[in-house]
Amino acid sequence: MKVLYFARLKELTGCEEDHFDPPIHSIAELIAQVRRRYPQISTLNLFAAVNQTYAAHTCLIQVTDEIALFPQVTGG
Amino acid sequence: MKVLYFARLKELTGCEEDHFDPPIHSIAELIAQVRRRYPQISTLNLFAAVNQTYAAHTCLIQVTDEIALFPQVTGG
Amino acid sequence: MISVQTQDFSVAEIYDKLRHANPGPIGAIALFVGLVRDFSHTLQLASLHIECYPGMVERELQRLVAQVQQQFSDVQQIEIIHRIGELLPQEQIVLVGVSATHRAEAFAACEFLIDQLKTTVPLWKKEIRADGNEYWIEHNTPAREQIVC
Amino acid sequence: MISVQTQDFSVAEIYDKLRHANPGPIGAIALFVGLVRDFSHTLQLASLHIECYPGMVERELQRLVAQVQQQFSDVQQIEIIHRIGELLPQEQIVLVGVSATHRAEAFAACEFLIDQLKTTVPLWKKEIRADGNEYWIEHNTPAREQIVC
Repeated sequence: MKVLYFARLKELTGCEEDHFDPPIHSIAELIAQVRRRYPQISTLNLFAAVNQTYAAHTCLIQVTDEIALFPQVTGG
Repeated sequence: MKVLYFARLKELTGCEEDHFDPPIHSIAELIAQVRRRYPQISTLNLFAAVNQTYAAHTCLIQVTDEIALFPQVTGG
Repeated sequence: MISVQTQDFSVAEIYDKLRHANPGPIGAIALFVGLVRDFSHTLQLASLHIECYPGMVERELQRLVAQVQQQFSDVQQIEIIHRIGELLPQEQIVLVGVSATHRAEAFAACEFLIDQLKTTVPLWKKEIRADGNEYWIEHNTPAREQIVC
Repeated sequence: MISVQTQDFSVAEIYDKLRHANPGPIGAIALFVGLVRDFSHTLQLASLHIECYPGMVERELQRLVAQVQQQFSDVQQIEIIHRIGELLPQEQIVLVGVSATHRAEAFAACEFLIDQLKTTVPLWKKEIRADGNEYWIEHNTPAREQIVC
């Protein structure tokens, strides 16, 4: 399962595209795995998008989805 | 005593500068005389300025003051 | 900083003034421009005549600027231009521009200035219709009954 | 209507677009520009790095525009530009412009757009200091904990 990282999450993990073995059913499960792999992101509040739309942590996901994780946005 | 008129008050009275015989002690007294002279302005709500500053109808006036009367402002 | 004028104005020029006056702490610029609406299909507006009380109009605008500088400590620079004379549909009437450190104060000060301008600055508008009839605009907002001496 | 770009933008050009798109009923134009603050005397800011999520950034901006067009019926035209990449102090970051029939809606829509942009559109800022240290900006406004799927 492919996951995109942005901003500080990309910097702390050192990659902009990451891969996890299925099955991963929800954003919450995915985030748990990401946090296990990268303990250095423990202080980072994470937001998720599925197919370029904001997704709650309870949102179910499939391998064909475009999944992205990132910290609080700070544009403007 | 010299009085300046602006906008619709100037149009209805037909003059931009008017004169009244002293003694006139307050804006209220002045407005009463203006309304007697020009019955056609009866529907017009009047505002006053003394020396280019808004003045209440109770404001006392002198012949040396620059006195102006005008309707509600509508700029912007 | 303030101007009451018959000629048109350039938004680009005023924006550049706001941007480059004391630029260090400026993080936000809010601009408002009022235009002559063109409802020619219904109202047949031929032009707008704008009159002012010379002298007092500048004093009231300066008083407004001073009030904003006191009330909004975040504000850096203020520009106000108001046109007088005959204006055609779609022409620019008024510009209010504010630069500030943060956006909330830039918006608040800009909106405060145009709201106050419309209720206290001695300017008056008359609509001239295509049929030759003329109508003074009666009020922008509910008229204020009492103003302290 | 919306653009996410590395190159700078011209406020004059965008103002002209707002003014001349469907000009008939337009009586008010509100513009907001955000700039890189230059606190070089204290913070030694060398530059600002702005990153986006390509694709989603445009989708979120379009969603915002659609939301404003639905909520503010008076609004005629909306322009949003946000820059990405490396920006120097005093450079322009973002522009939000709205044309409307009346001023209250122009201001309200403009402020709503920039407030929403700062809390929902996938853009991130990092400060690069003169000493080489880098700091991601943590949040513009209190972080939202929950977003509906």
